[in-house]
Amino acid sequence: MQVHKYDVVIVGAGGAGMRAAIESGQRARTAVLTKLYPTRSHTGAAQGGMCAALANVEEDNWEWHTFDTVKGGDYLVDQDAAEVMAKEAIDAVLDLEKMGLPFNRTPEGKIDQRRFGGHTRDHGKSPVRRACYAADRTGHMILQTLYQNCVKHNVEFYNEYYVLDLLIVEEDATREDGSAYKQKRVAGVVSYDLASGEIHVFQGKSVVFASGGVGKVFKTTSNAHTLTGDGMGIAFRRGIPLEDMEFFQFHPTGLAGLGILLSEAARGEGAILRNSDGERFMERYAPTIKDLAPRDIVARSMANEVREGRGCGPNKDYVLLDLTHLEPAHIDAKLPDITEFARTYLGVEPYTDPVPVFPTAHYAMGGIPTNIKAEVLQDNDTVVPGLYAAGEVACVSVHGSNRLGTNSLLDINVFGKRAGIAAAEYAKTAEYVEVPEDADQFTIDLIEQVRSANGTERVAQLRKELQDTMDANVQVFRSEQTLNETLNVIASLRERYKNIGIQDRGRRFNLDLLEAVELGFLLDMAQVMTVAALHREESRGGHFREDFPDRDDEKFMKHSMAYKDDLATSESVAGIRLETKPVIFTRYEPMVRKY
Amino acid sequence: MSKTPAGTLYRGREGMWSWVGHRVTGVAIFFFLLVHVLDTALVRVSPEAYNVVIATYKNPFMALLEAGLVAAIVFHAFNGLRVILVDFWKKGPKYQAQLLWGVVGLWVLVMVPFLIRHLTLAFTGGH
Amino acid sequence: MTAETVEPASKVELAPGVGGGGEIPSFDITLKVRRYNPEVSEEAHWDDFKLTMYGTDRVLDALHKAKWEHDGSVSFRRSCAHGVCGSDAMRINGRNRLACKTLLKDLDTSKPILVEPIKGLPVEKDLIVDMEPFFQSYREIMPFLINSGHEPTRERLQSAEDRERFDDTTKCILCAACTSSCPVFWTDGQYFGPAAIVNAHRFIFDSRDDAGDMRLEILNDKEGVWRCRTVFNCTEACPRGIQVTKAISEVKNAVLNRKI
Amino acid sequence: MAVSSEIQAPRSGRVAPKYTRHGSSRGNFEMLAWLFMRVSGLVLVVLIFGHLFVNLMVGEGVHAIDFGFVAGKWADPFWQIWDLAMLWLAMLHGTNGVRTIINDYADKDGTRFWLKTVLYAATAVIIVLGTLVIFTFNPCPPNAAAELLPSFCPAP
Ligand SMILES: Cc1cc2nc3c(=O)[nH]c(=O)nc-3n(C[C@H](O)[C@H](O)[C@H](O)COP(=O)(O)OP(=O)(O)OC[C@H]3O[C@@H](n4cnc5c(N)ncnc54)[C@H](O)[C@@H]3O)c2cc1C
Ligand code: HEM
Ligand code: SF4
Ligand code: F3S
Ligand code: FES
Repeated sequence: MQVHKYDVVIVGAGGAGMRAAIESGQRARTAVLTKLYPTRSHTGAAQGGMCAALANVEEDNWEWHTFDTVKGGDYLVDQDAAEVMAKEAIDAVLDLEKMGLPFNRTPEGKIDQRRFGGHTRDHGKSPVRRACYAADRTGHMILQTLYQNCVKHNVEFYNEYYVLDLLIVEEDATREDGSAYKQKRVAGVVSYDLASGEIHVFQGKSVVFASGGVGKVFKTTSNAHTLTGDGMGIAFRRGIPLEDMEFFQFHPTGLAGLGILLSEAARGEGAILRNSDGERFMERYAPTIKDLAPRDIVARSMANEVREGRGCGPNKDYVLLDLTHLEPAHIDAKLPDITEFARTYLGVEPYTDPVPVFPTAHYAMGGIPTNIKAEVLQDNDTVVPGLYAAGEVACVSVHGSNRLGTNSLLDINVFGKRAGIAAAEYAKTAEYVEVPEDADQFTIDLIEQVRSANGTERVAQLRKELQDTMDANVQVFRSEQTLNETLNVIASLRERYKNIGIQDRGRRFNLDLLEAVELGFLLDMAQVMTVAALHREESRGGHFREDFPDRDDEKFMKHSMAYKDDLATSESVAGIRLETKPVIFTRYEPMVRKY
Repeated sequence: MSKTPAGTLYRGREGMWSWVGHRVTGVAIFFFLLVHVLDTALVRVSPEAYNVVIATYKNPFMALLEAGLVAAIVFHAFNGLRVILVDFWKKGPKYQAQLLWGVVGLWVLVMVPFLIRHLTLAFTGGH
Repeated sequence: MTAETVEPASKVELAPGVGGGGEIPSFDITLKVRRYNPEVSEEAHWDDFKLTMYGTDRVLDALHKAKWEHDGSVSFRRSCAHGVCGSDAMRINGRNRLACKTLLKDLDTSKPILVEPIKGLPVEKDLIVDMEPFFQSYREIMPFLINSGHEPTRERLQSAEDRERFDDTTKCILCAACTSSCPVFWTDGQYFGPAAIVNAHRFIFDSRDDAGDMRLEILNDKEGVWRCRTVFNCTEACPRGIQVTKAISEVKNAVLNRKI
Repeated sequence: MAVSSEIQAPRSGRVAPKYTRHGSSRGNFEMLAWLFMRVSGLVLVVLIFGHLFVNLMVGEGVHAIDFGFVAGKWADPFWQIWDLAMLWLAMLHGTNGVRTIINDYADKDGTRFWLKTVLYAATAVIIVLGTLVIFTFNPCPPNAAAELLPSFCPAP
């Protein structure tokens, strides 16, 4: 067993992981494990912007930002977390600027800001310019800038090391009220070196999970091939609950058929959605802010137009994003990359022709539950000492049931930083938790089992079937019937997964093997998502149940918590236990959400 | 580590092929220059020696070689100017391909009259 | 979904057939992949895959199809699938491209499509090369903002023009398509390479940075900017459309102007 | 706890030896060489095109070249300087160009060293020889046949 000892071990080198590494690397011995070269992380795909109430171009303050976040998340947001995020947003942006991020500038030389869906002045009066941006490659610039600063601070990266297990030790403990429980403690992680096929154990006093999202459970998605929910899956398998997994965001403007994202910035800059009759249909659904309504509403409106027969194209299965009334020079200056996507991938010239778009699976609101210090929770309020999570893998929850555009790049910076500092501070005083004797056995078995798998099922085929059913049944519209159907499909896919075969039996860069391992995580996560969706019999934010089209605060103003529990069943699925967790309110009472 | 498999030839474009041309012509001219200085140095030995050697330049075969050499020098010279423009003119990098076609054009413009005169002289044999 | 029926005020006439449409054509291709796996053999060889593909498919889709339906051991890196992460630079029909940005219909599909690893870096397996030498050069040019002045409480100001000055080189995704297309880099791998220079350029011309001189000194090395012979392969290869040779040229002139 | 076997350094930073740069070259030699290529190139355009034109195009072209022709030119200090400049610039320019090419393609340090030694030696010989020839040249060598000499030579 190869054991590396570090104070802090960070899993993932996207925005959240590297932001944490910059803080932790300066305070404690830190290793960053990442399955991709850091600059390949999907944070780099983010386009539109990162919001903060800088008030550089018009009046704004963090309190309005908090309100928008809470309302945008359909009141399922933990308001203490939203306050922290909105308050610290300003420093988060300024930090990045000082690290060298080349934001676009106002004529006075300040950081420029633009509009984004759901961000308003004075509690919904009108759209506000709050998103700081660098053309339409804000995420790219954030990722590059963070990587640059990691290079500056000599952060130790282990590139192409797949973390496949989390080492958790359980101790008997008693609560204040005298009841007994198992306290989880973290000892480290187990990783698989892609280049050599070796297993390495990383012992750490603190471990930070920042491994990003799980978009690949869907077929049409803006997410990278590598976003397979590993972090969530690993934690889940080790008994950490997953919070609010039923909430997945579908971004309105994915390139039709491909899922590649056209940023909301396009609508921020004035683009308009039209149906086959040429109507600006958003005027029907969100009369005040129209095309700039939050994503869940726009995505649903689009799906609705298509359902009612006003879709475009040969199969009437998409709508159009119209930029033709904008000046080409303006488009070039503000949206160069995304217009290029339209040209490259669909052969549409956005200057003169509207672009075919349809909602695409985009962002997991749910994830590993944490508090505002980024500490991971093993239940509603017990912290796992030394274990942290930040970014898309985590659920703080600042996004509630629907994330506002630009709040994620903010999330990764605010909570990434918090996680980094907290992990390093914790490591200063804490002792190592001993690594169990056969800590790597589980991973070795997992790998060897897949490596020798010679069944008849193809991984790619199973994955495709999973993605197809998720797209058809667990997308913008869901119902008891579609969800149950999905659970059946997943159950049969799980059976077939036991009979997979792979062709590459080598040790060096065995990606065939890894795709099979990743499929295991995808199946787990799809199941958790579907069970959680079935459980929530209401419609809220990104989760829309046709059989329960209204929000039901009475029964469901709470987070869902899914546990792996071999003895439990929920919604007739063995091994998953669903519980709930109260939502934290500070200043905003739930209201009807209208735009 | 592995040895890099040779693979196919890289399919460059104007920039790459002009560089290949520049390099090849540069070396060719260099070697010619070595010889040329040596033969010219014969003027120090005796007029007879020089004239004997120089006379060999005057047969048609050498005339062709000489034409090739001039072609090389002219290309190298014009492309050298193009490289200088790419380095120092703000718009040079943008128009490098067009500049290359300019080089080729000029090269033809110079070479055609030169060849006509040079080859007629060579084959009609002066004197 | 409940919707109030407000008639959209802004309705436009759409031209017929607008926004694409029609059947997506399908066609057959032969994908020729250069295979190399030292665990099996020290020799590289070519494998042919006959595939039916569609008009919107990219080379990456073809590689996936080959891997997922024919031979699972075909190995290549990829992540974002739309040209922003820089994982899948490879040599396609003899030129460096991102597989995810190269549409099959833009290639000559009547002939086999050749896919090879990028040149000049050690091949690890199939299309995967060792990127460490590449990142080493990147790290050496100090790719981070260095500002010795006082930390302002707010953002540092920068005019829109000053910001524009280095915009082009901020687009780099470190895919190595440029460096591995450069004949000078192929020779001995010692040349810093265009990508490192592009990233130095991004800071040298950033008005907020104070360490331009240090970077210019680093690139004044014998393996630095002067090894560039303006071959332009880098510029042609860059999937982000960065004017790489121009950036190198600007750095050369900056070194010159500082010295003379 | 299980004893850990050898702990490997992270892969980041492990660079194949071929690619590591040994020390940096101080000074501006490469820059000056680069600049010299351009400046000398510009001057050479004039010198070489002039040279070619006079030697190959004017009058009978290549047929006119003989001892008399050369001697006639070098009697004039203008052509002496012209050819001298051309010799030096072209040789230095060409030598530096070939040096670059050797640096590019010779992969062993030893080969590189020897090739360059030969190159510099050849260059030195040629430049010295050429210079001597131009300056010590006597257009009317004492015991040569008169018809080979330029017309301005005094009859022997
Ligand atoms: C197309 C697109 C556009 C977007 N635009 C915006 C926007 O404009 N504004 C906004 O606020 N948000 C936007 N988002 C959302 C936002 O970009 C992401 O949610 C955010 O970047 C996630 O960052 P992260 O650090 O959590 O994860 P990622 O950046 O995805 O990084 C994940 C990291 O984890 C590593 N990893 C994963 N699994 C493992 C494992 N098993 N072992 C080791 N390492 C592992 C990966 O290598 C990677 O380094 C967008 C998202 C997409 C897809
Ligand atoms: C006629 C006018 C000439 C001009 C304008 C010219 C210009 C140039 C320039 C600008 C370069 C640098 C190319 C680069 O850095 O990429 C160069 C390279 C070179 N030149 Fe010349 N040159 C001329 C004549 C000559 C002559 C007479 C010789 C031979 C003695 C010669 C041999 C070379 C060689 C060998 C190179 C190196 C090529 C390489 O590195 O690829 N050149 N020339
Ligand atoms: S400059 Fe272009 S080709 Fe080179 S690494 Fe950057 S993005 Fe890739
Ligand atoms: S290909 Fe190479 S030589 Fe210069 S212009 Fe590009 S770096
Ligand atoms: S897969 Fe990301 S650039 Fe091609």
